[in-house]
Amino acid sequence: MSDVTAAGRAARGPGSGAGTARRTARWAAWAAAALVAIAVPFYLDGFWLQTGLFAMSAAVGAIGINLLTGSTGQLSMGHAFFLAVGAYAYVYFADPGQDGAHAIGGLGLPTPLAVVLAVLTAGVAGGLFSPIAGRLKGAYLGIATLALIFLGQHLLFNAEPVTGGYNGRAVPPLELFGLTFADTPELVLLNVPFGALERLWFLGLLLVLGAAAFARGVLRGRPGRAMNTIRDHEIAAGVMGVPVARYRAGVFVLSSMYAGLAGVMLALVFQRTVPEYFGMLLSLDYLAMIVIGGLGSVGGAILGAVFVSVLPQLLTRYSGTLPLIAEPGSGGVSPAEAARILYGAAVVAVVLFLPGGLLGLLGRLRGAPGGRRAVLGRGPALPFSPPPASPSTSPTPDTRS
Amino acid sequence: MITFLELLVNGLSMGSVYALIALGFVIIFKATEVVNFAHASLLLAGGYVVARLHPFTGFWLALLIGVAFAGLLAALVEFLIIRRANVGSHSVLAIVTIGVDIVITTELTRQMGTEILSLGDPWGDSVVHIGGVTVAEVRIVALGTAAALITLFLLAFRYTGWGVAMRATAEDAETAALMGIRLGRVSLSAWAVAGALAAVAALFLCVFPTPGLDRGTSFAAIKAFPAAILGGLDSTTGALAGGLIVGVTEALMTGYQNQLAFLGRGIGDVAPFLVMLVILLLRPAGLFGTRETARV
Amino acid sequence: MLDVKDVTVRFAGLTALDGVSFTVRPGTVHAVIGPNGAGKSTCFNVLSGVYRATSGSVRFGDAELTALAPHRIAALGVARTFQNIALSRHLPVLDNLMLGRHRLTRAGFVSAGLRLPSARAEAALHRARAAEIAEFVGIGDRLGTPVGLLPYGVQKRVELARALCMEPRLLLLDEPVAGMTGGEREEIAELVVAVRESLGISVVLVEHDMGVVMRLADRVTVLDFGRRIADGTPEEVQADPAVIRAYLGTSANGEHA
Amino acid sequence: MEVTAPPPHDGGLAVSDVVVNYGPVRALRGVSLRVPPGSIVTVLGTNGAGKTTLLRAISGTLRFHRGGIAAGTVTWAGERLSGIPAPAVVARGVTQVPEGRRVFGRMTVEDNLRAGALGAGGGRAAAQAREQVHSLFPVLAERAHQRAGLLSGGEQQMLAIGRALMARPSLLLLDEPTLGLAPLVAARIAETIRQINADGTSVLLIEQNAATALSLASYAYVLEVGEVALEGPTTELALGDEVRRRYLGVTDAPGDGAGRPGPPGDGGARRPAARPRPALARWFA
Repeated sequence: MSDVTAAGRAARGPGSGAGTARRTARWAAWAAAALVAIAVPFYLDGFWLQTGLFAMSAAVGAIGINLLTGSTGQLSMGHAFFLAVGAYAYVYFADPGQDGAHAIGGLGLPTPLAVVLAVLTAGVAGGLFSPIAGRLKGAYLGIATLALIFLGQHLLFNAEPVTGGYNGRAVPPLELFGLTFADTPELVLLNVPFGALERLWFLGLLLVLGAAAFARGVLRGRPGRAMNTIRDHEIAAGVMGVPVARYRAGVFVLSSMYAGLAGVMLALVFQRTVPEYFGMLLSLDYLAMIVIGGLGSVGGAILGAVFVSVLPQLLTRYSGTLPLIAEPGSGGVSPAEAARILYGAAVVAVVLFLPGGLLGLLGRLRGAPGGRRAVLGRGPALPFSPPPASPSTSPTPDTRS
Repeated sequence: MITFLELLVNGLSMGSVYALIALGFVIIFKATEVVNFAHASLLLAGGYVVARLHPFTGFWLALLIGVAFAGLLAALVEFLIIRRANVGSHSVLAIVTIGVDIVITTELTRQMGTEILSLGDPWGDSVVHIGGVTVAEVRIVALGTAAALITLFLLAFRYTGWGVAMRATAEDAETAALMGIRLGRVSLSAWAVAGALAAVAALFLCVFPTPGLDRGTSFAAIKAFPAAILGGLDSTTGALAGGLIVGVTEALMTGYQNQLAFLGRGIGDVAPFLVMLVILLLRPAGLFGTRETARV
Repeated sequence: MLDVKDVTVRFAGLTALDGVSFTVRPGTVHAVIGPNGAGKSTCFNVLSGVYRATSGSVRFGDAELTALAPHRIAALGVARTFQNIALSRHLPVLDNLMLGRHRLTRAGFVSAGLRLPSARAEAALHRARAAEIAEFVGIGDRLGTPVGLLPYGVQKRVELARALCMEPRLLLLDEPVAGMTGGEREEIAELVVAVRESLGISVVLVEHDMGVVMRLADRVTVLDFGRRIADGTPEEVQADPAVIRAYLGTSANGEHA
Repeated sequence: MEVTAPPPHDGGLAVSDVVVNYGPVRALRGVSLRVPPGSIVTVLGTNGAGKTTLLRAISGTLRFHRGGIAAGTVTWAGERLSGIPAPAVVARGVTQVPEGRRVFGRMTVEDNLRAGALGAGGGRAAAQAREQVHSLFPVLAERAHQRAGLLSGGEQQMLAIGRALMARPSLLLLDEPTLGLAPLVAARIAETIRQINADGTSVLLIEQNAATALSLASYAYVLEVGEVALEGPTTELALGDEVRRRYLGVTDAPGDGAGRPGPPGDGGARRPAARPRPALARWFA
């Protein structure tokens, strides 16, 4: 979970006993988590598998927007648009289409290729927006990206030959190395019928891990440092040789590709794409995820994604036993509404009381290595924080001319 | 030509309503540097109170209470949340307002369900004829009210002590504090005024030809965001110009959508955002916005 | 090597720099001094591309700097420090230094994300050099500490180290000893001398501490009201009546000349 | 003006052992100074010495810079100023003219003055204050309806001072009022400060321009890296070499640590270093 750089590791002393013990503990934790993740499809029913898969898709999308908002300080309300691009592009590339009265286009490409092309298409869409994404910053960009939501909805409803319009489109299942990610043909493993959800579960795990590893590589490497500096001190970044506008646009494209992949995953799980789903609320969900989880870090994005995706399902499942929450359709606070209110409030609460989000809280609970990070961690509590307002003993620009 | 004039008047009327919303949005930004994404939810709250109260209190009292309620709610958001979020960065506060927006909007839409609530306005669907041009009476009222409120506001902004304090704070908060201006009060009053303006705008978003207040109203309110940013987030003039541009564009694109069929149905709703994108491409700080000069 | 000619900068009616010219010869330390508000920081901001000059030219080698964006100027080997520290507070010292290596490294999103061998080798090579520079500046034991937790004096050193990490041909130092104690000032002054001696690069220095200026500078340009009022060796400048007047005010004219 | 040393007293401004931190950065390390009622006291020092921080500690604006008073107290006329917000400080009669003037450039001159009066109630007192300011700076009356941003530097400084006077302060804090002004204009400002003081307002003056400051003030403090390095009546300080050395780096004995307190003989640049100088090899790759 931790996002400590090489420097951080060096500081703790590579050979120290405490360091080794901690590393062992961390490996053990990872191994345990991996075991649990692998075991899940054998024990949980479809409802939870689907919830888990939604969370995985959300995690990929959240990692993407965290690169943009958390690490580079650029707000985007348009994430849902790129999810839609990914989802619909996959369907368009993979589906052979049909002629007739309601002609629907499609290329019928091999599905793995369609996945790759869908992600690239999302990237291209992000690139088309780069003249704005590169020049606007912070909350300004947030309002500008609202346009993508409305434009996206308009296209999804109107470009019927591609999107299927109001009714959306069915999603062709993915076929990889002869394995079809669908309920047929039947497959039974260890006495558990392995349907679409079970099969997708492992694919989802792999994709989340891959997405997380890639993002972490970016963040720890040369681009990540440039992004953080743009967030912390734009002018210094430029003077140090970082082409600021190009980087802003680049991160926007990368973030769009993450959203595209999340969209593909969503489509595969949902098996149908509908326009309404990709509205503004979805974008807000993603911003809520990264704030609740912890801005600027991969682990935070994953935590937040799980929180925001699982909460409504938990409430739905246990609405009978929870006070104040009514069964869906009975007129009281529905689980979905309760969940929205809860995580809306969580966003506010995190900023007010929990700098660093859930990840920061975890760090603090674990003590030791997180202790310092909790104060001034890598996953900063203040993603857009300006340069220290007054680092010098005479902080007003005394020589300002 | 007649159609064009009708569309233009309707567009200006809607535009003046957007301007009211955008003005509040800009006031909050100027006074506290917060981009308030919860603005649409404040508007919804004001409208909702009017809709629920008017059967009991009559329209005018309900409107008064609704406006006061929205102002109070906005002030409460400032006092309980914005002021306490000591994050040192105003952009984080933008995300906080998103959280606030999620909570308020979710609760209100839950209360409304699928109903379409009437606000009980006295104008109904009566129309007036000026020359060959036919316009709904309420659209004229909207234009007049918005113009009056905006004038009143600009006069207050210019001539009262409150206005001086607001402008001083917007320019340089620290120096304003050095002059003895209480920043807390300035910020509280800015939020309250913005909330109240939004509630008035809510009224005119929900009257003829719109069927009434429903879940979609907050989306209509969101069109004021491009109005604010294309004018320039820190400019009151910009908010007015932006509102009118958005209103007129929307009305014309909707009115001529048959001729614009190749752009798809409902292009009117998207048009304001497209205009915003074009303007931002040409002027990243908006039409009247000031570019900050970097200080190192 | 660096040739500043007739540079004028105007902001909304205010003339911050008014036809300023000076030349920095290779391998020398050139100080720009002047009372508060004289235009020194504006001058630095023009040299590093943060501000655009209204008129005039700045030539560095064969390149004309006035038309270039900051990152293009950085690519030519011009590094600067900031008077008000401009580091990423949350990041450890090493990451801040590695930012200085940005222009010398290539890893992009793909190779960093995939951790390609080329990116790892590059990172290791440059980390080693950053550590070397940190050692030189005297912060070798702080590489893992988030910058925000360091005392002010150390943060100023990180600024200097980050600029050195760019392997500059021209180093612009904006008040490197402001707010430091006497002992710290000595050490920083030593460092600047060491930089020039071991790397042979040119240094332009804006500084208020006249002791440091007089000791380090080979040549001094004095600004006042955005104009150049003197230019010469430290001794010449020190004795210049115009300079004394600028610093001590009119009434000091006769007393100290 | 006959003050030789500020005696302990209950009136006036008393800054006692004030320590100020900006996060981990310590900017003032226990500064004490006094401004007796009716006097002009100056604080000198180079950039980064902590002069502006000192004023912020008095006027309650440290919080705008993420700073705070960690120890010590500030009192004016027996009332505590430390720990109360800036508007409350103004209400107690202490007003600061910020460094760099910082007039509200997009507002008219008149509105700037109105802003200055907002902290001290309005009505008749404000009208009276405006008259006083206009008589002190007639140019502000002439330009009442012009945008402040269009004034010249000197006029902006007058406006900044006039704006502060609108709150009818009993203590005026001035942060480098002659900054960037032409000598004649600076002299004019200095004359005004003298007049304001003669009208009964105490003044704490922060200056880079030592000559002006020393000629105005009766007592001076020299700050260095957050500490009072030197203090005394200006009549004594003005002639001393200390101030001259600090400001110009002029050293009477060549090479004696360049005029700063510091380890003597700790290696001047042009002399052999006392200890091995660090070296860095050029980088090739």
